[in-house]
Amino acid sequence: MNGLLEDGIGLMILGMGFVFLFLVVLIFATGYMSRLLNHLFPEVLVQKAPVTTTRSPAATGVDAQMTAVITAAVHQHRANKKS
Amino acid sequence: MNGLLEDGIGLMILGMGFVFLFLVVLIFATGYMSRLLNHLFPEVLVQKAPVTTTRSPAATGVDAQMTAVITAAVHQHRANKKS
Amino acid sequence: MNGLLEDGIGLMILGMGFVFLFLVVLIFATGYMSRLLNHLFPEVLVQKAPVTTTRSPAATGVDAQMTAVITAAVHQHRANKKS
Amino acid sequence: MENKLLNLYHDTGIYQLELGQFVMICVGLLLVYLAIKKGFEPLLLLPIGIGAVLVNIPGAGFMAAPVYDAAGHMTSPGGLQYYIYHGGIETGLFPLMIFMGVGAMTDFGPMLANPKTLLLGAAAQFGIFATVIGAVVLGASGLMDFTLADAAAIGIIGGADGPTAIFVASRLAPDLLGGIAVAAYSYMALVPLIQPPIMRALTSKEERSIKMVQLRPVTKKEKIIFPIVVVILVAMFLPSAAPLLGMFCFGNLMRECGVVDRLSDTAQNALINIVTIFLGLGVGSKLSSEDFLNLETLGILGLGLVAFSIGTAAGILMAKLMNRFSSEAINPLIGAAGVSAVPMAARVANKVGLESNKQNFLLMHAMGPNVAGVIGSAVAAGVMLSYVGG
Amino acid sequence: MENKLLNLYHDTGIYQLELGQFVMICVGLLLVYLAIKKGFEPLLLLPIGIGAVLVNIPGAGFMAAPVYDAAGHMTSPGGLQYYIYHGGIETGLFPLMIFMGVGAMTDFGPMLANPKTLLLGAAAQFGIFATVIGAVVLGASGLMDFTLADAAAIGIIGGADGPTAIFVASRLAPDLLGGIAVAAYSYMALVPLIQPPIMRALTSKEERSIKMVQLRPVTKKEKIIFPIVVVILVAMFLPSAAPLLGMFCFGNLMRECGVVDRLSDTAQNALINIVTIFLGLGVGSKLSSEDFLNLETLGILGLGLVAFSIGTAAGILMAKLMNRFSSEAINPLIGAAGVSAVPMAARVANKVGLESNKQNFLLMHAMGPNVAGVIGSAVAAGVMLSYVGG
Amino acid sequence: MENKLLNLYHDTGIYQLELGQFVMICVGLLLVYLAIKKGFEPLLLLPIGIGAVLVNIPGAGFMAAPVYDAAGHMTSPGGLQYYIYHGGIETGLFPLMIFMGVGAMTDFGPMLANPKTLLLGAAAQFGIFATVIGAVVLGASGLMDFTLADAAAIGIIGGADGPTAIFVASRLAPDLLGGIAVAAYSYMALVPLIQPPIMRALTSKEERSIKMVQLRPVTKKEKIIFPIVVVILVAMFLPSAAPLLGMFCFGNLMRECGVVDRLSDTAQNALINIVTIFLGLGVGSKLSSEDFLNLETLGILGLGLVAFSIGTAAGILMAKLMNRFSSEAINPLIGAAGVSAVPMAARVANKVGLESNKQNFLLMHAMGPNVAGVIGSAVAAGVMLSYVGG
Ligand code: NA
Ligand code: NA
Ligand code: NA
Repeated sequence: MNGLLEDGIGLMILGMGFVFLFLVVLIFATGYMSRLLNHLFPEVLVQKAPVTTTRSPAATGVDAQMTAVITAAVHQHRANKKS
Repeated sequence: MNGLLEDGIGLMILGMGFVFLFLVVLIFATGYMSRLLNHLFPEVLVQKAPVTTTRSPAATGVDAQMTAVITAAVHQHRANKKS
Repeated sequence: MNGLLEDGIGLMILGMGFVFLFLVVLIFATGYMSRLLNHLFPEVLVQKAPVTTTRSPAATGVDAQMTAVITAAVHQHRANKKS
Repeated sequence: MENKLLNLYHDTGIYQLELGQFVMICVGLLLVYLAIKKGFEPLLLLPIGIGAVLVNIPGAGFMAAPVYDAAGHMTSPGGLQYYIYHGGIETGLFPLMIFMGVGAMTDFGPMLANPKTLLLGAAAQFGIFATVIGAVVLGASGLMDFTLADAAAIGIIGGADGPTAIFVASRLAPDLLGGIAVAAYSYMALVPLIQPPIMRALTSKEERSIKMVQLRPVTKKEKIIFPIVVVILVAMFLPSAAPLLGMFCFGNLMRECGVVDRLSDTAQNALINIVTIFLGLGVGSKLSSEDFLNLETLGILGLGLVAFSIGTAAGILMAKLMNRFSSEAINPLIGAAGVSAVPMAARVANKVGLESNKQNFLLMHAMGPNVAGVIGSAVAAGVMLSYVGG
Repeated sequence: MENKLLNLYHDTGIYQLELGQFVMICVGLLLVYLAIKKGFEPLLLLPIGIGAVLVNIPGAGFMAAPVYDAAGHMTSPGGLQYYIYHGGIETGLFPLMIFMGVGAMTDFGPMLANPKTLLLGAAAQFGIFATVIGAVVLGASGLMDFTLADAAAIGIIGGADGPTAIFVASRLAPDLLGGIAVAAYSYMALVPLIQPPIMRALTSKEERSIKMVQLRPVTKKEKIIFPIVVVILVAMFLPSAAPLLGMFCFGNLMRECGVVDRLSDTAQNALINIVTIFLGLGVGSKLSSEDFLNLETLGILGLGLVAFSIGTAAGILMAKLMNRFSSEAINPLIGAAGVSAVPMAARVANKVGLESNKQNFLLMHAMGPNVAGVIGSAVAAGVMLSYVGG
Repeated sequence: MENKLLNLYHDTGIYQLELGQFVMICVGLLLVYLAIKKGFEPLLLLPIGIGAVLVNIPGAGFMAAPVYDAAGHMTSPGGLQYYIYHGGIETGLFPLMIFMGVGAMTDFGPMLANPKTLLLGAAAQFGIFATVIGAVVLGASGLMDFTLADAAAIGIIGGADGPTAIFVASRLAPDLLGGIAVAAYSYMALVPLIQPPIMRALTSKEERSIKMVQLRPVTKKEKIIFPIVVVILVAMFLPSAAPLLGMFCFGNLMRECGVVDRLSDTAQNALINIVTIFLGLGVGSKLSSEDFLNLETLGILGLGLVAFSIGTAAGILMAKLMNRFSSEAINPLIGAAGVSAVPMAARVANKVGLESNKQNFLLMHAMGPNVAGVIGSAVAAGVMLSYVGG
């Protein structure tokens, strides 16, 4: 029974230790990676999150097809509104 | 051989009996459920069949995005038509 | 060892022979099929590649719904442009 | 070298093809033709037809079982249809997944607005059990080699519901699965030809012109609770129908509950489409010449037609009977929709109704018995599995 | 004939239903209610609830094992949930596929902009290990029958990450899988109720009002390299976490690399939806009365709640500790998001923050520790699998 | 406790990693780099690369076989790639499903408009068989350890068709599967580099400027009947090619028949994407150091390049030969598209053609031999499976 408790405490110490160790290493690795990348390729910034991945290709297709048409319609709308 | 025929007739009687029994019970259960629900929540009516479930989320996303734009365009269209 | 080489050469001869045989037969079969079909049903031509298959039904549904609306908007747009 | 050439020749279909295989390839191509050109339930009959062609190519090994050595390592892989059939059809997984998808596509609204129409869905199942008697008579007379299990599986064709028929046949009569599935889907496609004459014969023009009161609106809550009620009743009265109706109601609950739209959407699209492709290929694998080219298949096709016709008639007659006792008139044509064959049978009822009265739209009224018929034949399937298998 | 009728009666649920099954069906319906009406993680709890109902229908055979004769032919097919559980959950395939899909839906941008928040994701895992001690104490005291493996599996509830919990439980304590999965998803749904009081108790109004500096933009290249870095670190330091984190990073790489959008799209939609349906049904199959209706389940539910609370507190306290040593101030509320429960916990941090300062939007800042928590609990899972299983 | 710590250390990759595994992880990362940065067939090479990384993490158990006790209960679950490889690749299921999806994406219109181009697709398969001789010579000379089956599997790289190569290799030389798949996809990605010099060397500027007559329109009926004709010819002449070509034609029929668009759509999207993810991970599992880090892999890579080059040359020379006998001139550049590598090789033909004549668009003309090459290599695969396996 005491063995069980001991094992549990061992698991806690090892576990939290390892979690912290791993994530601290990851902090340094990530930071180093970012500095390295931003040093090597200074200007390439992500302008926007890649929204498109969550859309199906089909829907995107529709989007592409219609954008021109709708843009025209909206411009028209605005133009009329102003006048 | 006669055993087979007997079994078949038994299956028919039991089968049709059970089908009717089950569906009659279901009629009462359904009727009771509906009365109970409409008594407890009197006004909540489904205005329209849930058309959206048959659309993919992606397509719906497109829909949502475009509705405002298109509504504007259509209003515009109608306004122009009248004038 | 020599058996292996022999087998390889056998495979090459048989293989290329069979590939040519099969595709030559296919040329004749295809040609015959086309002539037969175009003779039996002379006018039915594919006007356009079946683009729709690559779209999801959902997207197509959106398309159908919107086409009328957008067509109207575009006609309107053009009409206004001319005037 | 000449040896190898001879081997290659011995491997060709020309050398190996047996007459039975040739006939079955033609049957497969006929199904493909009916699917494409005649629009016979193409989603199933096209894969079934191709599956029948592929399984009958001699030496192609589409149904070959994998071979393992003593240590359990695979020495020869199995064929595609072997894995599909044993993994998805023999286990019952594919029909159940299809049924879940069908549940997610089913709207019980019209039925909930008029629950009495469940009786029509019950009556139309008479086609199933009358056919069982027919098959049993053929078996008892020694004309054909049908056991009670075979008879039950053949009867289910009258349920006019593909996945239910495949599920029952895979459990009670796997050897007849090919014929039963082909008959079930073919007759479902033939509903517009089979039903109207029966409908006209059993009803007067006045009856066909009966206008029904407009359906009341059904609340979202009713639609959500209904599949749960069905599952509870199944659990209490007929657990053997629980696999079919449980998955059906699960699908329907995903559809109606409104909080898992992405799951419902997948159940209705990607998942059901994937399973349909494989289900068709797997069913087609049972269209081998040994299983299909015999007198029994003729019996199945004949009895299946009888089952449909009796089911249609029983639904109509039940509607006429109900008119004797009920104040709200029911157009007996919608009784024919009780066989299921969703939504074809409901459309046929609508069309025949319009012939008598151009303003009488029966479609929504017929959807009630139509979906009730799905429940009805699943219940009948449960009884059969319990009675025959237990 | 009477015999058969009696058989049919003996097959009904009314005759066979045991009290335990009845209670578990009610538990299943309760989960369905919570999913639909209360919005408790419906994507999982709805299928789990239905799965619990189905598996407890007596005689329906949803968990029946298939029977084969001596020649290897199936004489009786298995039940749907048998195939799902043994094919997808016992093997670990389904949780890993879900984890791949979650990876494809995760944006590490906010975390990469401020990697220090990884520490918050580490601290919040203290809930896991504190709970292990709790379970071990209950086990050592003889109050409940928990082994070290059970304790580890229960602790992982505090990871607030469904697939990780299911993966660990399926490996360390399959009998407790039902209770653990239900607890994990329920508490994730209850995050908006569980966390705020703890957050308010451990922070002052000034601390809750801390404005954080805007996150720097993160380049596409960083986002692409990051999952590869994680995989390499996992390979070097903790291979037992490689299944979970490997699939997670694979999904994330598909998302970010920009050249396999169609795969990423499928991993995020069709595939994860299909697997979610089956995962739910499979987890539900472990909600049998023998496995669930006992004192241990109460222990799991209680300890799970403790795990969440301690994890929340540890995250907050770590944030306060970091403020002592760091120049850039951290709002301690975002520490609570370190438990994962993506994205609910981050939203809660945002909401509680807005109570103190209407202009203080913490959402993006909280997303950092939030996704760090996913990595943290996967690492914790790896340690447990290595320590307990090895 | 120290014991456990030591265990944990012994579990780490740092402790366990062997040089071969390290090298293979680097190879996997190289494939990922080529996929993302260089656009080398990313849909396959990205999952293959990640699969190679994961399978070489020591102690992660991605290829671990499941362990069962005497009663058949699982005592230790298998790894993800174990299930994928043995379930989907060893059985041949995944390549066949991919081939069905490719069939559903293929338009045979340009080939039907000019069936003579099938000859170009035949000629280009010479690369396959010439390579077989090369491999056999290396084997017979004792330089490398290639059997006839190995040689055949290596030759199929010249077919420039991924699923065909994987299908053949999984049946004839599973140990070489990793190298063969990597070579096949890499060289398909390198088509724009490999082919143009050969194309320029074997043709004059006049030949490259040849304008071809516009393709006649092809009717829908022809497109529907064509896959059926192919299946019938395969059934008659080469049943061993029926799995590949049967599924390919089934997919194409779903595409063209117009009545099962929802199945065709799923075959082209959700299904092929799901299978592609798993196929890649499964192929990657064969990139272990034992299977990959040896002289044979160098042989495979070298011979694969030879196969591509000879196939390209054979296609071009056949086109020049046909110009001797035919009245309608053929631009020899489209002969190079006969290797398949759809649609890359056709685009390369178009591009090289434009260099000589800015107004000469060869793309549609090159699509004919391009898809003919798919049929050609499937036929070649069938001959090999029959000759070597039979
Ligand atoms: Na029915
Ligand atoms: Na976590
Ligand atoms: Na080729």
